Amino acid sequence: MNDKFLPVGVLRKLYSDMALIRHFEDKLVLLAQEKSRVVGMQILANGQEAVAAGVVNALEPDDVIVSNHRSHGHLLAKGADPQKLMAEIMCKATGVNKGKAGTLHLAVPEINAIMTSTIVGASPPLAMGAAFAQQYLDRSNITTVFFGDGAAAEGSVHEAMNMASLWKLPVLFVCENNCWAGAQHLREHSCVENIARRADAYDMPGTTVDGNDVLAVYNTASDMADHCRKGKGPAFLETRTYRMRGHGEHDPCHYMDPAELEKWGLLCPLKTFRKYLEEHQVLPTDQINDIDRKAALIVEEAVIFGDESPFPAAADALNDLWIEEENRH
Amino acid sequence: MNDKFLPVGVLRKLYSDMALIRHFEDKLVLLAQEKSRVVGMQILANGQEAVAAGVVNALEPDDVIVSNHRSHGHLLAKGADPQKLMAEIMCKATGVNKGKAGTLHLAVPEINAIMTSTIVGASPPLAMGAAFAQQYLDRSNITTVFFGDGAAAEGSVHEAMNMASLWKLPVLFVCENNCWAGAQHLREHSCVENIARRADAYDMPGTTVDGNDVLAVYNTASDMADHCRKGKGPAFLETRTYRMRGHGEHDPCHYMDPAELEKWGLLCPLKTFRKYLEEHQVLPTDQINDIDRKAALIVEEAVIFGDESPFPAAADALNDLWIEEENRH
Amino acid sequence: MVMMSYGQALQSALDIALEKDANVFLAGEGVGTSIHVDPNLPTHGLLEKYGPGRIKDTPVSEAAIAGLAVGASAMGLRPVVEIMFFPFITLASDMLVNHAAKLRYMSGGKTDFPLTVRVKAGVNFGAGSQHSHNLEAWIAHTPGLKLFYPSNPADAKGLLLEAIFDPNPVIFVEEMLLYWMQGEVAEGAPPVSSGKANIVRDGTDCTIVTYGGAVHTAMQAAETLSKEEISLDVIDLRTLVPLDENTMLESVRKTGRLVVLHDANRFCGYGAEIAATVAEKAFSSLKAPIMRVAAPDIPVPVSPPQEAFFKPSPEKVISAVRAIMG
Amino acid sequence: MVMMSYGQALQSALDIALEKDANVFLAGEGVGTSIHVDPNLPTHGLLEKYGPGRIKDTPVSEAAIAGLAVGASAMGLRPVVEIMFFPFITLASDMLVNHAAKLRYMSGGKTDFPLTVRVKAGVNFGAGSQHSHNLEAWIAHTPGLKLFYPSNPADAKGLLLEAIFDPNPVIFVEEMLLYWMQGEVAEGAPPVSSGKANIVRDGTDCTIVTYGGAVHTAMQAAETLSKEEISLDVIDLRTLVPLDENTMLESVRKTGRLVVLHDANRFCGYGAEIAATVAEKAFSSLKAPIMRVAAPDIPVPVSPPQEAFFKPSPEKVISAVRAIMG
Ligand SMILES: Cc1ncc(C[n+]2csc(CCOP(=O)(O)OP(=O)(O)O)c2C)c(N)n1
Ligand SMILES: Cc1ncc(C[n+]2csc(CCOP(=O)(O)OP(=O)(O)O)c2C)c(N)n1
Ligand SMILES: [Mg+2]
Ligand SMILES: [Mg+2]
Repeated sequence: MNDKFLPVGVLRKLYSDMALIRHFEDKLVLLAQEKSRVVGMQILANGQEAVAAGVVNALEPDDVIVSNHRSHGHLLAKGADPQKLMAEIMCKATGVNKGKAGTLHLAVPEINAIMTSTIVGASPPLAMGAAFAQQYLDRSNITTVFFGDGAAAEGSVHEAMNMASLWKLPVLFVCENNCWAGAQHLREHSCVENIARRADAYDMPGTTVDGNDVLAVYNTASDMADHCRKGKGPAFLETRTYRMRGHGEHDPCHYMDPAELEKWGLLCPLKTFRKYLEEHQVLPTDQINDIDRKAALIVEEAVIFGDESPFPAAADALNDLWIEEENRH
Repeated sequence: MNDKFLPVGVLRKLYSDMALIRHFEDKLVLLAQEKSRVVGMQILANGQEAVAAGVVNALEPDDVIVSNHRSHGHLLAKGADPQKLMAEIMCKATGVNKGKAGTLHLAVPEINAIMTSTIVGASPPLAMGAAFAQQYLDRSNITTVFFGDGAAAEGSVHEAMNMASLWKLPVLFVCENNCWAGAQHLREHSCVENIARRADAYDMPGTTVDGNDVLAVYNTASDMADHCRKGKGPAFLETRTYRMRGHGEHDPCHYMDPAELEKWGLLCPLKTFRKYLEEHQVLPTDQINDIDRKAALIVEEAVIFGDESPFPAAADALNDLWIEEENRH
Repeated sequence: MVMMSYGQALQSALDIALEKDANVFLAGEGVGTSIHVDPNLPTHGLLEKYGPGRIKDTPVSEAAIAGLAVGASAMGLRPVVEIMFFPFITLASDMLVNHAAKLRYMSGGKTDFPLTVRVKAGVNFGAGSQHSHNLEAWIAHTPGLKLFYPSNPADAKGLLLEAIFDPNPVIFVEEMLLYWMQGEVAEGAPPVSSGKANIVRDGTDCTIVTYGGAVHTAMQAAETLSKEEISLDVIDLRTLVPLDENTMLESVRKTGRLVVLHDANRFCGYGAEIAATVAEKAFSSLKAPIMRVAAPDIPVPVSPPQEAFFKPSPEKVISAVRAIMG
Repeated sequence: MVMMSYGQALQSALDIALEKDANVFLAGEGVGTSIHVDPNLPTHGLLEKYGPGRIKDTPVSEAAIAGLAVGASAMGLRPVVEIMFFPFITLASDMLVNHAAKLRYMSGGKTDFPLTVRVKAGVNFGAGSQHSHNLEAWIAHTPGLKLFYPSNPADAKGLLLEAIFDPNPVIFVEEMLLYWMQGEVAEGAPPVSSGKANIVRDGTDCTIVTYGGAVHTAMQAAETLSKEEISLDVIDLRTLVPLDENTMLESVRKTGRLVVLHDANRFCGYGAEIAATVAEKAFSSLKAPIMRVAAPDIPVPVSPPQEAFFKPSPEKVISAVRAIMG
């Protein structure tokens, strides 16, 4: 796995992020079962933690990410405050977006997670626009966008890839291929098994990696981020992984093949990485357990913060649409 | 050129179609210079005649075509009545569409040219839908769609290609790469030089042929039509050609490189094919001249028919939106 | 007559149409296999009955789904496609507006497009404005598209059959919150004509013109006001295109007052058309200003108090009526 | 003051904005190199002056063009993108409606989108309904988007500058037929405030509310009617969102009569909102039914007699006024 000999600090950070994401979302699984505890569909990334952690840790803090409906992991890895994130998922006034985003549209510009769209396929053109600004302003940053295998069928993704390649924009396209788009299996919605096959059609490098292997994700994402950062244009990273729960927490998964689920269950990215850390004596078991405990604690505190926070006032619904003070010319 | 030894009848038909298209559109060049003789932009395919003739002659009469804003050639090759076509271009009541289509939206269902859209990129999804019907109804026909290199940047084209490939629909995608999308050269609007490179991304066969060589177009289109007809799914044919006039007749072509234009002028598909027919003694020169004369005559008659036809009544504008008599269940 | 839910009524209409006409097929994201198992959902069970040749799960490609409908209908099929939620209709809007609506006209009547697009509407799911955004006014402003929007199980069934067998393109809006609403529905295929509004409550003091889920808001308001001896004439338009002008105008001529109600945003909403039509054609009967009760001009919020604030309530209808009862 | 055309006024606004703020850039199909050479076209000559880094010719990808604007504006740039013709806005509508309009709101005010989308409108080019289709009512019905629609060179310049430096997303409609219209325009950057209608003719008998190219239709009608001693108050709204309700209501309170005029289709058009607002807020001043003069509810035809039939004429305005002058 770690053939590039990454420093322990990086490995620890990768595991910590994955642990936090898993604990955070496992908690949401429980909260979603209670009426009125969280608002709206809970769309979780159980099984996909290595993608969020691996890609985001390969980025600079000033790099931008644009996410989609399955965003909690991306945002936590990028450094979003778990308390304000949880409060937002509960639609509370103390949430990152004052309760106006909810779980699906989280925007955390303070950590350069400038936009999240739940319109499938919309994130890539948004990211392309952000990357255009980076190039225009001569910044050395890149924009990374997360989208699914399902999203790859939306025309907007292709328009964005063509424009990004044509103008050599610093966009890292990350397709989280988790084998599902809602209740449609990859083979039912895509004419190709590996979405990275599309990269060549836009004259950009494209690679498919094991999305459950956080080091493979991290290393490839690092190389690709470097490519983008050097002004060589966009790159396309497909991460093969699996959606271990339903599309959302309201989904009974009746259409999923238990054997396939079981197969991927054995490939759990956290278990695999923990085993690696232990076997290679990167981290002793008790330190790993500490990381897990700490993650659990952070999540508990986030839930308390969220629970204790008030909902926004009803009439505040009228605010935030327009910027009132105008920047006069 | 003719390494497949096509019958003389086919070769004659190919030349006749090309001659008719050239004469028809050369006449439109002149008409467009006169005020009020034809209506709207005249978007012509001078230099691209081999694509229309080569592809359409590779089809069965019951095969369907869906065309775009540069459609006259496709429709003439498919067998549209030149008089009614010219009358329609003049927006006359006797036109194929009662003067409601004009030059840009010609629909001639009697020859299975069911739709034309001037929304760039819209024809491929429409064609995909028509091909779905052919598959659904278990017909042995295919649908061929014409679109440009510019159109290849529209997301709808990609959505259509994915769906067509996924469902193995009988669509022949014909990308007429004429090096231009309006005033933007291919290299300014596309990140790849050959659009056929996209075919693999949708797991369908794709080939780029010399679009000025009518036999190359015809032969490849025949093979691909065969592929589609046999239920093997869609295919992608890119024809490299050149737009020898402006985007439309109102375009002074100030942005075009005279050297590039001259280079392609030498490759005129009609001249090349005429030379072939003469050199290989397929048709004696006087027969070829006869074909040209006949084409000129047909066009003259079409113009007279159009000129003598009345405009539709103003209030007839209110008709044809809805089908009134309802097919009750 | 049998009792069934709005969702089952839709399902029954789809079932009848599929049974009756081999040219009817369904397509959309999850219309075959869904992430939901609720038997009240319109497409539940149809894949099992009709198979994947006629019930087509599609990729996530709204433009292609609409293009499929336009292209297949031009060839004589009767596609019934689904665009999952109303805001996603933006992605299909070129196909619907520039093609489904216009191509017959521009062909001089030669090519027909007997397609139906089912789309789900609704506020109050906590899903936010990328899932909840009522755009019926967009469709209504597009000549060439019909627009049906049933408020109860009987109409849901009748109008969906009407839509599918209408030779013109129809956008069919389903009110998600009503999927579980029970009501009496005729067996077989009871035709409900398009362009025929339903007077769901007879009254004399003020007319309420509304449609879809808001009909129930109006009925609650009417119930409350009846206790104060204010009697409302409540009109459920059922089809927004074509609009039954006569029923509406007759009612206003009788009551002299009009409140228009819908869940969509107020500014340039469908209610503006109703008000404008009445202000022209029944002006002399009007005794008071025409009021509109609609959502404020903001995106649909996600948080529960703000979502509730957004949605027009019976109370807001009551205030509007009281304001013009003078 | 200098005389210039509407197109040159737009060009001058773009030039000033590009000069003044390095974060302003232009993008669209042919905004740099165009198939036209007419100096009256808004983007003429700007590529030569500002270079391809700031004047971006794009692929034919309307969703990506709009996405470029949304994404780049979120990063602090001020994109001015062009969607060539109004019906093509359908292809950009997801980006504009579900993103430009909503993302600031949903971010709780954290992310801003100071973008401008220029779009060309116009009937009478013989290009047909896939090129000509006035959809301003769609935009106006989308909370979060401003909508400007100037009728003359001075407003064209002032409002385009206003749009570009507005911190909110603005859809800016250009009336193509007016590109060659001459008028006096202030030098420099004269601000024209949004939300401030223009009373282009003062009258006492009937109010005409209109905007864009139709302002000139109204003025012709007013000229003719003045010979019969009927005096029209003609209001050019200039910005449709925000709407200057007061100017309009004051006029109707003065005249007691209202005719709304626009080139878009009548049903659910922007005019319905004007009529509905007046029917609520100036009801007691109204002496006659509110009339709307608009295009019939069909796609824009191509053939000359039918296109002329489609477009609202001064004669139709005159008939409407006469009908309510009683
Ligand atoms: C434009 C659009 N169409 C449909 C949907 C409904 N929808 C939400 S998620 C989803 C599946 C997306 O699959 P994928 O892109 O693979 O992401 P995943 O859910 O697997 O993470 C669909 C169809 C949507 N939100 N937006
Ligand atoms: C959706 C859309 N965007 C823009 C246009 C304007 N337009 C008409 S033709 C054209 C260029 C198309 O280029 P291509 O597809 O290569 O076809 P060609 O004109 O070269 O035959 C453009 C941009 C349009 N008609 N539709
Ligand atoms: Mg997926
Ligand atoms: Mg081209």
